[in-house]
Amino acid sequence: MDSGHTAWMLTASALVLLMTPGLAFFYGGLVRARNVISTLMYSFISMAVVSVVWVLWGYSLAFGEGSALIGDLSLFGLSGIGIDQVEDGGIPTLLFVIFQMMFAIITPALITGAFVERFKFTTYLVFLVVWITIVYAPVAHWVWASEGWLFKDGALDFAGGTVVHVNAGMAAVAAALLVGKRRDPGAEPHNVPYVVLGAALLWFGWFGFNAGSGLAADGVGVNAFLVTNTAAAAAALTWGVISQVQTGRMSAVGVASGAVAGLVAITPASGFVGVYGALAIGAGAGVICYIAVYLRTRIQVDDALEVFAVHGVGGIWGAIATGIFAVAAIGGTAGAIEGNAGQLFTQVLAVVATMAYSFVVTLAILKVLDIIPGLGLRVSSEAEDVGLDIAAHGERAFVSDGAD
Amino acid sequence: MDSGHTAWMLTASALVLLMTPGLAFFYGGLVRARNVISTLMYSFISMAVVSVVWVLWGYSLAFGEGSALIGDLSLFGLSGIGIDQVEDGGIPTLLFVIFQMMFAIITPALITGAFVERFKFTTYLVFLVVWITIVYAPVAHWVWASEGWLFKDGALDFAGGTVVHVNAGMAAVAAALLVGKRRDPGAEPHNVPYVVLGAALLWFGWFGFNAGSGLAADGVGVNAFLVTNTAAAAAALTWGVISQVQTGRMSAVGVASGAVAGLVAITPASGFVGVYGALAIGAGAGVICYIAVYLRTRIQVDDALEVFAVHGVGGIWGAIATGIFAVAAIGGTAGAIEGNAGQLFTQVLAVVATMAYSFVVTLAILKVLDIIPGLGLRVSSEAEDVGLDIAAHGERAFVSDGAD
Amino acid sequence: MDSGHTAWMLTASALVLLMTPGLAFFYGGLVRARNVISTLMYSFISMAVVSVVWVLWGYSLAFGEGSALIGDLSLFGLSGIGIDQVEDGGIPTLLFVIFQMMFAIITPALITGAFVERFKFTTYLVFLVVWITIVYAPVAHWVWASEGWLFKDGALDFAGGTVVHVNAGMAAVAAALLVGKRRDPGAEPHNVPYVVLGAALLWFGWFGFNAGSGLAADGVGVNAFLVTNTAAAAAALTWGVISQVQTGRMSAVGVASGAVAGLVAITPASGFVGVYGALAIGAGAGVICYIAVYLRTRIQVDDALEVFAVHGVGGIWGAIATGIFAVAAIGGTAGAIEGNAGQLFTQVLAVVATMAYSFVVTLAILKVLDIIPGLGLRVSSEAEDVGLDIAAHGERAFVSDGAD
Amino acid sequence: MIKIEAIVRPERINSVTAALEQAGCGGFHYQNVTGQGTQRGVEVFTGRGAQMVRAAGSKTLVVTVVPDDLKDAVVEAIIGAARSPDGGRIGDGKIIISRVEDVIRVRTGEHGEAAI
Amino acid sequence: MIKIEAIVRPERINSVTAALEQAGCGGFHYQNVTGQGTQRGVEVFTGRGAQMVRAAGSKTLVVTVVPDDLKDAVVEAIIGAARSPDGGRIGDGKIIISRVEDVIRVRTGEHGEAAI
Amino acid sequence: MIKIEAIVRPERINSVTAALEQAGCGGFHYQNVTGQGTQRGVEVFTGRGAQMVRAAGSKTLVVTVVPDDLKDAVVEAIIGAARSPDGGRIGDGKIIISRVEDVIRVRTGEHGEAAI
Ligand SMILES: Nc1ncnc2c1ncn2[C@@H]1O[C@H](COP(=O)(O)OP(=O)(O)O)[C@@H](O)[C@H]1O
Ligand SMILES: Nc1ncnc2c1ncn2[C@@H]1O[C@H](COP(=O)(O)OP(=O)(O)O)[C@@H](O)[C@H]1O
Ligand SMILES: Nc1ncnc2c1ncn2[C@@H]1O[C@H](COP(=O)(O)OP(=O)(O)O)[C@@H](O)[C@H]1O
Repeated sequence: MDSGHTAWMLTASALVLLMTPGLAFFYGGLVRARNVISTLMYSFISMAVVSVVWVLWGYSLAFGEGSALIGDLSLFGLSGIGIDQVEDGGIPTLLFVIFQMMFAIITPALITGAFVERFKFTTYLVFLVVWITIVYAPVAHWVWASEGWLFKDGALDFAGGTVVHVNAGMAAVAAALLVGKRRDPGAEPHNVPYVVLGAALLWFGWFGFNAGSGLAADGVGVNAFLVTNTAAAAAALTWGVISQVQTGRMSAVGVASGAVAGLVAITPASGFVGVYGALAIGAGAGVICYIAVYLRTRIQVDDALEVFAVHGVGGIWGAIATGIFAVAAIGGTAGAIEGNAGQLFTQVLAVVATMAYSFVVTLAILKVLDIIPGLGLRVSSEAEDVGLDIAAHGERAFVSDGAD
Repeated sequence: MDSGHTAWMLTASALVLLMTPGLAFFYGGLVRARNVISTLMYSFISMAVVSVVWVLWGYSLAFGEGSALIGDLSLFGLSGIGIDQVEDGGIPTLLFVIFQMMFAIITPALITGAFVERFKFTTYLVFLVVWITIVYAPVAHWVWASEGWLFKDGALDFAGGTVVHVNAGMAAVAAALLVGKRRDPGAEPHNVPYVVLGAALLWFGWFGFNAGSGLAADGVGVNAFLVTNTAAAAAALTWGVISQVQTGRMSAVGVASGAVAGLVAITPASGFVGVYGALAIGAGAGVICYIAVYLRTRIQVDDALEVFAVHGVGGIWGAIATGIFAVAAIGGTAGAIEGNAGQLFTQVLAVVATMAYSFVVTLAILKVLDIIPGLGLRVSSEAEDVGLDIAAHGERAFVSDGAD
Repeated sequence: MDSGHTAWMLTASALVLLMTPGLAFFYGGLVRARNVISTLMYSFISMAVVSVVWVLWGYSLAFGEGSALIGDLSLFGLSGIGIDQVEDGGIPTLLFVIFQMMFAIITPALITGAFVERFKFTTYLVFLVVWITIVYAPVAHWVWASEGWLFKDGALDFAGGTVVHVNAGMAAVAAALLVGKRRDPGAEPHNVPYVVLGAALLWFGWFGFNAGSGLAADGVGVNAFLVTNTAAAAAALTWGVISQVQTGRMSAVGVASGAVAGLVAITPASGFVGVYGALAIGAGAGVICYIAVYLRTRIQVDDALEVFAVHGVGGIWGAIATGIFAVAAIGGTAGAIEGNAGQLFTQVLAVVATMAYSFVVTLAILKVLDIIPGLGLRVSSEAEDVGLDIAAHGERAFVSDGAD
Repeated sequence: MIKIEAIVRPERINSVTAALEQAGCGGFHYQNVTGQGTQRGVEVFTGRGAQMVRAAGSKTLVVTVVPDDLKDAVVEAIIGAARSPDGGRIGDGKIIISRVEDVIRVRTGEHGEAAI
Repeated sequence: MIKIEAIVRPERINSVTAALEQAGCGGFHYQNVTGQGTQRGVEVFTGRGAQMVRAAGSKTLVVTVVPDDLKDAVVEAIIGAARSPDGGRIGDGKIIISRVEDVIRVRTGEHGEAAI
Repeated sequence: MIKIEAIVRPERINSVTAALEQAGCGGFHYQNVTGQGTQRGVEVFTGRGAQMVRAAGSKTLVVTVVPDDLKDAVVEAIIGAARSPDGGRIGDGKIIISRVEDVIRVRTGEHGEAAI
């Protein structure tokens, strides 16, 4: 066991855990004041539900032996994994379990941006359990488990651009379609400082997300840290500048969204590209996701917090860009620029497979949840008007002394 | 010196330090808007006061040689501890001093939840110094110093369930009794997002608290990290579900409180139990602390933020549960389930001793502070009505532009 | 490569990155509600702009070979720095690049406290690029690069008291002078909890800032961590007590400012002094910076958030105190108390040189930006009245449901 | 001139202001208030979520000054926009009408209806 | 009908609303305001806590419309609940009484006292 | 007595209250409101900053009750302090004047002008 690698991975796991509250505030600031608690809870409760699912059967389905398509239940309850069992690379196996758990926690939380302000909370709890089990676990198995078919195909996804972001992005589209438009969409974000706080915690936590995905405190991890920061910066700047040029003002929410878009896009690439690649991927993400958001606001699908436009599109761009900018000297695999055009095809394959699977299965899950008596996807129109904080959680976010 | 263990313990220390501001926001969101600064400061100032006390005489009294009951002053001002002095295990002794300091900082901050909205701030500063010196230091010595009598008895308290939580919980009862009820108790939390932010920072920091208590980046630490997260999740979920079933709504404050209850309960056990134990301890904490809160609201003791119901009861449950679920293969000691029923007795002994000592001595300290001219425990009724932010700190938490 | 040192430095880098959002909230809480987004963005955007500048030419100018005065462009785009290149001490060179980048990000963000509520955002973006290039990079080179003339002179600046704080403090004076007074200065902080949150994140992140500046997880780093916490605590307490004695109330903003002042003052000393030195430096910072603020409010220079009084004066005090309290047994260099009075002179020289250079060049930069058509330093008086959130960012920080 | 003060549900404020503009009343101001009436308020948790209490509910108060002849049109407009679907629900709000002596436009100093 | 506007200390609002209900006035709305009068406001810090200034204090404005005959009862109720113990303290507040022409209930369209 | 309600720009509130005190009116209360009129409001972003909408602007409502004879002085004072430099800008605000039947001081129970 290498105490240094273990030390870093313990830290990285904590950092990734913190991303979920970060996301909670990022999303929470973007909704109406009467739905902020509800929006925070969609993310926060994922820490509770998915953590339990993961240690029971989630990890086993994702990383247990099994087939090319999904793991088995041989590791149910982490059975047989002793505290001294070590992965090659030198960290305890249980630490790998922990690190992967944090990814499983945030992925469904990302989806919630599509259906905030109207999704039924109790149904969401069930959705969390089912979605992790039959969507997240298999896709993670495809890409990261040694038996996974995309892993065998040589698809590059260093830290989860496909497994986490493309996956969540497509599920978001399915959810937005089925839940339907809000009665009154297009509100002003109610608390911009929360958005900035959330973006800051995401940026901070993403260092664990990407620089931890090598499972070691080594050169690859350091490079991942550097390109992660670089891409986030380039994307934030790009988005901000476009906003400034187009409107004469630089939206703080826009800059924060740009940073997130850059972080999403560099995720799959962070173990394979250098600084120049990171600048290109980040700047590209800023432009592409800005346009994606712009177009989304012109269609009828109410993906309220632009999950697809930022995480879906950003993830797709990142996966493809990995195939373009990969540097053999860094991650061992060359990209199109270094003459390995074939990699591009593998990348696209992984993205398309994930998109199709995630979209179809998520659609199916929600359709079923919708018709199960007592569940159903959407709150009553009264609850939606009053706001989910009161209706679903019996709380008001902000109470001044006498009046509010 | 092992750079890996040192790296992790530096991180863990920083994480535990962050728990105190986390607690500040957790508590701060639960009080009235006119007392939020005051509530934040009760915690924040502990970082200032206790840090100084600790490096001067606190550490020496807790971990200096001395007797079975308390250390001596041989390490006053950390005298004689060079920067190269190393603990067996491989971290610098000064790092052990730092890590332990963070525990000393948060423990009295926990107590403040009992007397928010009415305790005199200047008196509190004196209380901090005295309480750390004659309550915290001895109890820490009993349990963690090699000469400590409970340590010798083989009481298991991996990360401070007894020293920190049971201790603070009983002190809270003493304080609530002496300070008396608020003029107008039972208010709605004024800022739920602060409560969620605080809970998130506590959850995050708790990884350092528990996974750092093995003083190494090794299998035991990793296991502690895993069971900590698992118990927090199980407890948050349990509390939330009970709230949903009982009221038809899932209180965000309830879920956050459940998470904290689970973190408290797993604290003493985190070095000794596995995932199943963690699930049991967490779920148990959710149920037991929920009931404790429910009962507390029916009595006349105004422990405003439920310090005893969550930290006291949660700590007691955790200490006992450690004796039940301890797995020899993990922490070297077997629990009742593995046939070592005797351990249960030792655990109960440690809890009872701590409760008695903490309650009696805290009561005595406060009684004395109450009669010292110029001090006194409670603010004037006018100050309580206007709110402590204005009265004690000369500040208003939130000021809108023109009007407020 | 040492995985332990690498693990710690990855963590330390993330911690320092988090200080910039911490500063954003610390500053953001101190301004009017109508300028909070603008204030947050001055800091946040520095993460975007400076990160890009740093990897392109900033690092090269600061740490590339070159002369005694400034580096060269040999490392433009970090060219030639492979992921396996290791610094002596055992961390990857790219990790050193990252760690130093975080310092470059926060330094200009510190300056913004001087001109909040009136500085033109687009001009600020240009200022960031220029200032990092011709002020920060050279000064960092002087003090930290092996060819730097102050480095050769043996000036002690462990973690950037001079390079970061004195430098930013003087630039702040220059900016305040040129931008001029706000139309309506001296407002009440609009959100004290943000100030406390910011101070907490700064305190937390500062452990990376100081304990990481030894580039290793070793005794020196541990000592730096300890003295950092001790000085912050002593200063917060001192400031708070003075405020209590002078006004009968203990300002939370004052305590937070004291903590920051202590952190600033210990920064250059953290690798050289022990606990007693830290107590002296911290307490000194509390007194000196409190007086500095008190005096500043009596002059006409509208350094709105007291950048000079806290960071400038605190940094100067810290640099000098390093020369006084340095302990040979810790950092290898003796201070005046240990008989090496000469060190004091070197310290003063470094401070004076930095102050003069920073002030003059910053003044020049701003004068030029002021006259460039389309730029200019100050927003229109209308924009200043309405607030920069609406005027420059097209956003309102807080929106309640119906009315706001 | 008369002053029309309408207490409405916060979630209706956008339709109410839209209706006001349609009714030819382009000037108004509004703010959140806490209100109670036949409707006893909303259920909220106190403490850690163990028990619930009734708290007066959030409402929005819209105020506009209009010439007498606009009165009925404006009242109609507000009712139309503020009443809950299918015949209204308890808590939809009230409209309070009172007389105003004069209105002055700060910018010009104009008095009376010219200032509205 | 008359409109009764009472400016009271925020910490008194709960007792005031309770008193209103007792006095048979179950309908009202309130909100926080900033107020100044004989009481010059509260002392607060500016900047980093080096100096203090006086700022107008926080008050709560309660508004209720009642039938004329309820007027005195309601005023008594408010005074009873809002006045500080032992004879009142500066800053306890004011009650402002004015005439209302009409009240309409949004839900039903009822006019006049029936709508209260 | 009359009630003077002035809607002004939030950034002017300090000068307005100062002017009120100068004009011999030491009692008032104010609060933030959202207002719209000839001025169509401010431009703000929605969503992720891709598009902007007009939102009603922030204003501050100042209320004071004064004896009739103070009316003109107070109105002048408010206009002087609230009007934008060089002849005023759209959105500077309105002053609404209405009659008050009685004022009671909670502390003493005094009625009428004595209570102001
Ligand atoms: N007498 C009153 N004076 C002032 N405001 C009132 C009065 N009665 C009701 N209100 C306001 O109108 C709102 C709705 O009134 P309520 O009686 O609850 O519903 P409804 O008018 O449909 O019966 C209340 O929340 C309160 O804000
Ligand atoms: N002339 C006035 N018009 C409107 N509100 C007033 C007036 N005078 C006082 N107030 C309000 O009443 C509150 C209490 O009044 P104040 O004169 O300070 O105390 P008291 O009425 O006990 O003398 C003030 O804070 C202010 O909000
Ligand atoms: N008829 C009205 N009733 C109530 N408030 C009004 C009315 N007209 C305008 N206001 C308030 O006055 C503010 C300024 O009025 P506006 O017409 O925009 O500017 P101006 O008075 O300079 O033409 C508005 O934002 C609104 O708050």
